[in-house]
Amino acid sequence: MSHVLQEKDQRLHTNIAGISMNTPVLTASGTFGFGEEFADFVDLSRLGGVMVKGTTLKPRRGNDGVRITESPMGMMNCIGLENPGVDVFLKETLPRIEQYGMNTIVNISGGTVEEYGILAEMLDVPGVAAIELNVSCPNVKEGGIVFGTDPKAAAAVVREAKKHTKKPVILKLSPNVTDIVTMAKACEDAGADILSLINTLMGMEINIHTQRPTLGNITGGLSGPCIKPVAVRMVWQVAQAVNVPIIGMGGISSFEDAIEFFLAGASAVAVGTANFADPNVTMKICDGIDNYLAEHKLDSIEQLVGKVQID
Amino acid sequence: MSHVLQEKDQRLHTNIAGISMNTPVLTASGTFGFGEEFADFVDLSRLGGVMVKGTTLKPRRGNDGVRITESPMGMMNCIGLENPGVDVFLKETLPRIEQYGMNTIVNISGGTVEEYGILAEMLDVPGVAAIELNVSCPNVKEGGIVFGTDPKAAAAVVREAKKHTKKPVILKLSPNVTDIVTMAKACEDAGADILSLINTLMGMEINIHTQRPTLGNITGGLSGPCIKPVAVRMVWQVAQAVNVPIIGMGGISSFEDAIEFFLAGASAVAVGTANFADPNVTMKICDGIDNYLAEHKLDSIEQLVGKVQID
Amino acid sequence: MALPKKKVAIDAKVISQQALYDHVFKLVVEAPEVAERAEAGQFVQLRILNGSCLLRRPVGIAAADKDKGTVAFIYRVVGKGTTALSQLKAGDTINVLGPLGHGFDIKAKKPLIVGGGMGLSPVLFYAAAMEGKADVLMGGKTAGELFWQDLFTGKVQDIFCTTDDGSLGTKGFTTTLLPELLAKKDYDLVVACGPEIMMKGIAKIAKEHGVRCQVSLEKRMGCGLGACLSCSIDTTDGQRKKVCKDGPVFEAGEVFA
Amino acid sequence: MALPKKKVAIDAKVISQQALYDHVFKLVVEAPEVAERAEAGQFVQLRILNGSCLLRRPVGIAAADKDKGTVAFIYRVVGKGTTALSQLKAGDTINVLGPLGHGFDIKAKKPLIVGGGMGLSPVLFYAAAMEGKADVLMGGKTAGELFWQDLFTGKVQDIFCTTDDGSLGTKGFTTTLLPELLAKKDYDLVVACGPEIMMKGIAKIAKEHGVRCQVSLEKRMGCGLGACLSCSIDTTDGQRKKVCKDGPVFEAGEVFA
Ligand SMILES: Cc1cc2nc3c(=O)[nH]c(=O)nc-3n(C[C@H](O)[C@H](O)[C@H](O)COP(=O)(O)OP(=O)(O)OC[C@H]3O[C@@H](n4cnc5c(N)ncnc54)[C@H](O)[C@@H]3O)c2cc1C
Ligand SMILES: Cc1cc2nc3c(=O)[nH]c(=O)nc-3n(C[C@H](O)[C@H](O)[C@H](O)COP(=O)(O)OP(=O)(O)OC[C@H]3O[C@@H](n4cnc5c(N)ncnc54)[C@H](O)[C@@H]3O)c2cc1C
Ligand SMILES: Cc1cc2nc3c(=O)[nH]c(=O)nc-3n(C[C@H](O)[C@H](O)[C@H](O)COP(=O)(O)O)c2cc1C
Ligand SMILES: Cc1cc2nc3c(=O)[nH]c(=O)nc-3n(C[C@H](O)[C@H](O)[C@H](O)COP(=O)(O)O)c2cc1C
Ligand code: FES
Ligand code: FES
Repeated sequence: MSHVLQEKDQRLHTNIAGISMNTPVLTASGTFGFGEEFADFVDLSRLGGVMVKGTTLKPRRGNDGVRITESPMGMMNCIGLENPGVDVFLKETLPRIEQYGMNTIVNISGGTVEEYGILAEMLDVPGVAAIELNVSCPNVKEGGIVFGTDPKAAAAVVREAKKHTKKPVILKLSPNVTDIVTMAKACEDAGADILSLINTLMGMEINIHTQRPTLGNITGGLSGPCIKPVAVRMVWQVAQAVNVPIIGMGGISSFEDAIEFFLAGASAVAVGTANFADPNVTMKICDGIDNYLAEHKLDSIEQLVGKVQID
Repeated sequence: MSHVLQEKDQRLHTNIAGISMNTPVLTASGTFGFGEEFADFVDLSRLGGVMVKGTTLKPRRGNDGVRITESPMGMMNCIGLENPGVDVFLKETLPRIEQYGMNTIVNISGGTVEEYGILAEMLDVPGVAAIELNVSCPNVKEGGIVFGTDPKAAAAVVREAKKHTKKPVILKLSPNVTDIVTMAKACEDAGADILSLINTLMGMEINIHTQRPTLGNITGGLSGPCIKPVAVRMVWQVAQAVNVPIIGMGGISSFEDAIEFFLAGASAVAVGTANFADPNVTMKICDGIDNYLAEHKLDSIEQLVGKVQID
Repeated sequence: MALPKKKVAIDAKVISQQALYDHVFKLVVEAPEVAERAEAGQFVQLRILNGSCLLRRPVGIAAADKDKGTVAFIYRVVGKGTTALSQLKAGDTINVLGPLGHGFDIKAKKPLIVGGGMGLSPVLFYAAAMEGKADVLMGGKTAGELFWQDLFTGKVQDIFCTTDDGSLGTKGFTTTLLPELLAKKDYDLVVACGPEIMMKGIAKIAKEHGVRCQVSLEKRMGCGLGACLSCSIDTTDGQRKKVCKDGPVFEAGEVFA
Repeated sequence: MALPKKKVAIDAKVISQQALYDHVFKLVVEAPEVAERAEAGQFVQLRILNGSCLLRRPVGIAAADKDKGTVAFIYRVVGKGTTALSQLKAGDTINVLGPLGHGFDIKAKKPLIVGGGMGLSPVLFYAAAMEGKADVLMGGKTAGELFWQDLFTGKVQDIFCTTDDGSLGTKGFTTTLLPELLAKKDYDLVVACGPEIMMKGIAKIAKEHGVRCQVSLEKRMGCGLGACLSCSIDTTDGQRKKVCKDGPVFEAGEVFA
């Protein structure tokens, strides 16, 4: 997974919880497949990492009916964790995507605390750069959301995963909580190496012609530029309360957006929904960050992290 | 405050917790002043009510620095409850606006539970149609937000207000919570006559040129179309759990948006941010709802409330 | 990764925008990289940059001219995205992502194209690709809706029409006339595109006549690249497939029981 | 409520859009209801309907022609709203909300207008309203920035210029020349519009010379109607006022200590 760092990206190289990243720009789980789908548009090895599709122990069919809908400067999805299961991932997907030389971060969801442990252990293999615990996906009825809104449950998931893997463990926080800081601290205390935030906000759309919910699962996860203000606020709050690095995400679609997250306290960022509008957007974001660093006479992204000035 | 109901609005007339409304379209607190500022554009008596600016016991200066900023399909504000205080409201404002023949709903904020009681009692006067308890304004450091995120505290505020006024009491819910339903039920149990939701989501913007927060108060309340999916979802969740009527709001800028809220379970709607883009928008929304009812052969808004079909 | 790219995302210049019928437009753009790669039945994702559309909009490729480097789309205005699309003028720019998905089988010897509504657009490309070997059976509510006749003329051998009101061709649906055509002629493939209910009926009739059938499906799309799983469908063997990547063209038996 | 309306919100037809200087444009729209009501120093809120701007954008009224029913604005392109504004062409429509706020005192006998940058736009209207009675003192970085000279010619008696680099008129700022002008001439009012720091300096000098001074402030705005309290400022007597409703024109002593 090592590869030659491009000359131009000297400034962008970073290291987060032991994960060496050519750039601090990753792609968010569920929006970028396994990376390979974007190989025509993106130099995958230039990304800080690809957070692959949510993976579960057993294959999952996901939700029926309409799965996405557009909202003002956003979209809602209720994919419902469709995935072929961890066995297929390990046997078929992982060997296939190794050629791209990218950091593969596996996003996992479990129905029980134990399942997170089992998944973490199964994925403790070469070719996996880190494990991201999805405790916040709002689309799965059993389990999922409970872990994401209860600090004790989230902490238990982190501990279980840490017990079963030597890979860095990332806990992905849900924004659908009263107090994101308490959630973050609980997960840090439980041993999370990195926190990523935010997952989607829970939303709903009603089709006024059919008088039914648009989405097959009634509600869906809201993502895209519309949620950026909430994401920046939460990253800023969490950054002040914890010492572990943060991967910030939520509505990032330009380098300016990314800079906002760095200033707020994110050590790296992930791009989700914006990949749909422009499959090449991550590369443009890398270039833009590099220019910004140059203009501000900074030689590394670290010099920007958390540097928002509050009077 | 009674006035002739316009012929065309027969279908739109409604009655919520004893408040007779010519139309189910109100204006949201803080976005419509005392109504009078919009008199050149809106037939104020045609509105279901004007939820006037947040009022406190003592005058308040509000926040310093930049108070609003635009975000993707939204805006953030940190006005910080600037208002002349309840005495000035009662002595100067209320007599002045009575001429408009509208339902004046006074939005109040207290620093303590007792303050809500005092305010409720002071406002138990002719000319005030109802009292809306703002326990969710995210811009005030003391008090405010705590009441809005703790079901027991919110319930205490409701009880105190009910004890001191015979007017209908509306509790305005904050969306910045893990479990909106628990909040809603606690307030219903405490005697709230109406629930209104949602207040703003807490957001933040960082100016990447100055590397400082854009807003004087660092964070601000996010409103506008971008939050509509979250608002519709919460109205729908709450409508299923409570029996009191709901005034739905959050991102409404067209009659289609309003219909979504009625279907989700709101008995009336309030328009906020959209008034800035089009000061006449509430009248257009009334007309649009009326057409929709006619097209669907319904003779009252009640026939639409909560009628979203879930398979 | 120096593999040849199968898909591109490029800013394409609008060559022409033409109203074909009520709310139906034909848009021609200059996109040589797409024209070069395009196969009949594939689609593109158009990025409509007026601030109000976050997601791209999928449209089938109606024609591709490799020499001129142009690609054509025929679409109906149904919502805000297609409304904005219809406002583009020659000289404007639009970003085209594609070509996406898999096309129809062009190795057939004597295919019958069956289409209705906007479904007639991707099969127009197929007719052209088959260089006059195909026949087309088109259905519409009234004669007016079958403005498509002119577009297919010269690209197919025979054109059969059905209208709901009998104002042109056979009164009824495409499914009314199809059994007769399959019985009479020696088709080795039915290629269907249109409303799902129509395609289901056609697939059933084709099966009864022992003729292979391909259908082109529609599902709301996010990425168009097989990454987001927005466009999942069930296959008859219990699998999930993606319309954007595994389709939009499927063997009828794969998707209709 | 049959009171005569003081403000309107109307769809106005764009009459012309003209580049005046780098990034500076003049937009003329047909809005008789606004032209009729407009006073020098007032502003409007423009609704930019390209989907990306939720809030209106405030701009001062640079001219109002009651006979022709037109209103003019002069603005600098600084962000997405003004960029979209600059793309409007004759025949397009834009919604204009106004006139808003209070204007300058037009009962002065011999006013001196002092302006810099875009601040010269609302005072251009004031110059016209004063029918040649006013003088203007304008400041800019270089001669080029003082393209405003042409606009003021014929509307004022004397034009005084200062430039940071001395390429036109006095080298320095408006505050460099102001004391001399106030000492020499018999002004009964100074009307200032420009960067806040400039206006503060001017107000101070005017005060020292015992000449009344009005300034025009800017603050980010939501409603423009005095309803949302986005544009609150502190007055010297410890009150809060609204730029949109109580201003944008204030007596200098009201807002600068
Ligand atoms: C593979 C494929 C090929 C297509 N080819 C054509 C074509 O050649 N000509 C043509 O006229 N139409 C075609 N469509 C349908 C076209 O994509 C929709 O009509 C269009 O997306 C509607 O967008 P809108 O913004 O105008 O409508 P809106 O209703 O405002 O769209 C709102 C949302 O719904 C989605 N949406 C709504 N209807 C559809 C739909 N039927 N399919 C996919 N997404 C939808 C949009 O993507 C958007 O997210 C095709 C669809 C697919 C999936
Ligand atoms: C009363 C008044 C009169 C004005 N008259 C003129 C004029 O005649 N000519 C002219 O060129 N400019 C004038 N301005 C400034 C003009 O309103 C801003 O330049 C413009 O709003 C910037 O919008 P944007 O979308 O291009 O910039 P963006 O930076 O994209 O705007 C982002 C946000 O910041 C707000 N904003 C940014 N700068 C300002 C500002 N200076 N004032 C108010 N809001 C701001 C916008 O409303 C928006 O919410 C005036 C401002 C006020 C308050
Ligand atoms: C279609 C779609 C599918 C998603 N699937 C997952 C998932 O499987 N696991 C997960 O943790 N997050 C998932 N997310 C959330 C994203 O990873 C990300 O947290 C969120 O979309 C916010 O970022 P954005 O606004 O840039 O999209 C999904 C988002 C979208 C839009
Ligand atoms: C400028 C501004 C000021 C507001 N002030 C108050 C307030 O004083 N009290 C209150 O309860 N809500 C206040 N709100 C919240 C609105 O009443 C409303 O709940 C929220 O904006 C969502 O509706 P919208 O998206 O239609 O604006 C304010 C909102 C804005 C934009
Ligand atoms: S649209 Fe994303 S997988 Fe098909
Ligand atoms: S802009 Fe709303 S009060 Fe001034």
